[in-house]
Amino acid sequence: MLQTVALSCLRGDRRLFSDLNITVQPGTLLAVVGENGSGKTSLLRMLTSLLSPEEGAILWQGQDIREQREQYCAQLTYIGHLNGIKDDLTAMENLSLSASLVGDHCDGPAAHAALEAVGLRRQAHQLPTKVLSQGQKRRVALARLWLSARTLWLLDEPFTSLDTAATGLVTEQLHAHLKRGGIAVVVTHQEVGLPSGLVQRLRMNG
Amino acid sequence: MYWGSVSEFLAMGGYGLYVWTSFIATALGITWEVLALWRRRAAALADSRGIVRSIE
Amino acid sequence: MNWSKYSAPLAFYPLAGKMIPWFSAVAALAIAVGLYIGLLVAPTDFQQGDSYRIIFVHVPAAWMSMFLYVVMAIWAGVGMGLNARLSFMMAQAIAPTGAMFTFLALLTGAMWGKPTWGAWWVWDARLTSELILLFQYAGVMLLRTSIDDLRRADRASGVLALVGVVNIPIIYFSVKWWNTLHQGASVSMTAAPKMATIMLTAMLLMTFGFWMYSIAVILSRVRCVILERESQPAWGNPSAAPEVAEAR
Amino acid sequence: MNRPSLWEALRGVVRRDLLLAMRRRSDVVMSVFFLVIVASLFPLGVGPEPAVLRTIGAGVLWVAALLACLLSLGRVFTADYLDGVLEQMVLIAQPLPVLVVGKVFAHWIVSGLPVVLLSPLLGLQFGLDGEALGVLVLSLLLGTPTLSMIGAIGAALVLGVRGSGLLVALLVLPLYVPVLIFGAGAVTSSMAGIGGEANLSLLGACLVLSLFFSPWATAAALRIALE
Repeated sequence: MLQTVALSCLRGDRRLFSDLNITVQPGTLLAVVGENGSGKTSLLRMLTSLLSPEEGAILWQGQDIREQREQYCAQLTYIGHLNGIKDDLTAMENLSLSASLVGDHCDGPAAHAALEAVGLRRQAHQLPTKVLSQGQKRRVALARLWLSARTLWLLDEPFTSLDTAATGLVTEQLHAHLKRGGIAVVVTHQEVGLPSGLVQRLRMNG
Repeated sequence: MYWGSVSEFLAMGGYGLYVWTSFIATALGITWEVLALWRRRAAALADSRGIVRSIE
Repeated sequence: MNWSKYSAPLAFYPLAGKMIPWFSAVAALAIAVGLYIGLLVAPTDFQQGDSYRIIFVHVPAAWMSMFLYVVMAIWAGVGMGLNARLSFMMAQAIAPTGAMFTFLALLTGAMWGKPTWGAWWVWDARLTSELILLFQYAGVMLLRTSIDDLRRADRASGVLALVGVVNIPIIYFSVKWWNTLHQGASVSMTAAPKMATIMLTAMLLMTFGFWMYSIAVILSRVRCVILERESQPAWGNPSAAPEVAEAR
Repeated sequence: MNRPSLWEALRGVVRRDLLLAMRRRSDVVMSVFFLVIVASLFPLGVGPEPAVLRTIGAGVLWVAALLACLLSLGRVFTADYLDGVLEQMVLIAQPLPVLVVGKVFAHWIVSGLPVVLLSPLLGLQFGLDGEALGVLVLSLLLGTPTLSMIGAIGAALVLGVRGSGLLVALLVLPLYVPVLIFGAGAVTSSMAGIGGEANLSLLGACLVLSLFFSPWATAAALRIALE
């Protein structure tokens, strides 16, 4: 269970939000929507522990995440609006390196399977990612979701530059994650195509 | 009083140039800092939109 | 640790305002008496002649420059430990005064060195570490001004200040070692081994005066910093809390 | 729990950076080339007298190594910061200072080690003889990792800051002074017949000190930069 308690956020001298209380239960997804600059990404970065809250706290299983940073990090997969992939490495290298760095199990066949699951054909696997299109790079980043057995997924605009087919694939993977009892927080400006019972919406006002 | 005359005092036993440069430089540094702070304060007050009245 | 975050700077502002005149008055008095004793009463040093009188500004400036750097680093460390904004503001306010004293110490050091050693500059351990100290002050201030986000600027320059505190003694001892190795002019700034009481009195008075002056100036600057920061637009008007719509 | 062992994470960090360096070999070649050019310019400026060159040789090579290290500092974190790899690294469930050591080690392999390997050749240009050459190599071997460790603090502090290339030089050069003094001092004292051991052991002490402190400072600076 992921909770925020009286959370507030200050960027520069601008107060983005204050007194935010949300609870995300296992098996549900929190969709954070709102206009640009309303603090969606800041909230997500706070949930990753990258950004420390000005006031309030974030609780994971009832305990402040600042007191259990490493255990908490071991249970989350974060995909930011930056892809976190290296242009000079191939899709395969990127995926297997980033997965093994965080400790996800990843051998060659598993990496191939993940890339194919996200809709990247075999020919693209051994190409340096700098020759791939924006949408393909996004797919390489999102392929980590197929290797991640972690409880908490934090995704910042996962559907950006994805086509309809890939959006569908990622949504299905999210659905499977929730059915396993996982938790997801997704910052997005479009609807998440999941059954409404699984989705909780948080609208941020600028 | 140690010195016999003003000119003796200013000459500093032949080291007047070094001694007075040091003391005057220090005085200038302090004066400059105080003046700069004065102006910074004036500028900050002008921009503060009355916040001072509310806290003082 | 919420106690000091919003209230402290604004509560400190009037308090600082009340303290400034007192510290200024004490500073003026101590410096005036120190100058009187140092320039008019104290006798000529039989070894160095009257050039020794430079130490009445040089030594206090050098002491203040090092002392202020350590104090700045402590404030920055406290700021990072307690997440206290006022601490960072103090660190920010100390840097320019410290840098000025460092510069004065170097300048007066050169003025003292020319008649004493016959050279404006020697690679003495104290002078060299003082020069590096000036660079470090410059680095801390430059880093602060190059970062737009205030919170990040505070913390980044704080880390640099703390790293610098470790560096200065290492530099001092390394240059000292280096000098003995080269067997060059074994020079020391405290050439007078047994300083007459009257000279010592003048020097301590000047140091005390500089110290009080620093406090007055730093308090005054921290007031400016508080004003500049607190009067930023959109400060203190939080937008409405986000609405939560359950299971739409 | 999905948690890499510390060793795995450390090895992964080093492996990725070395792999990237292999893909972009021109970067490595450039900083080595820079070192050679700077070292070769000095005799042209000072004059060819062997006695003069021998006395300034150690200092010049050390300053050149320091500048080469400084030039390569931008590569430690900047690219990772821009493409989001850095924030993923910070979120690895292992202590960040240890991962920082991995990054710095990879940086040293790519930018420091070539300097160490090349230094005897450059030393010959300055007329350094057998024992002095050995001390030069040894001093660089002990000193360049320290330069990388200290430089990483500066590189992390200026991430995403405008004019960061010049700023990092201003921040880091004052911190390099002791290493420069001991490094060049080791060579000159061995040439003077005093033996370079004292300076070398001080260099070693600097290395140990920087290994202890700099990863913490760098990790703190990285977290600050990513906020």
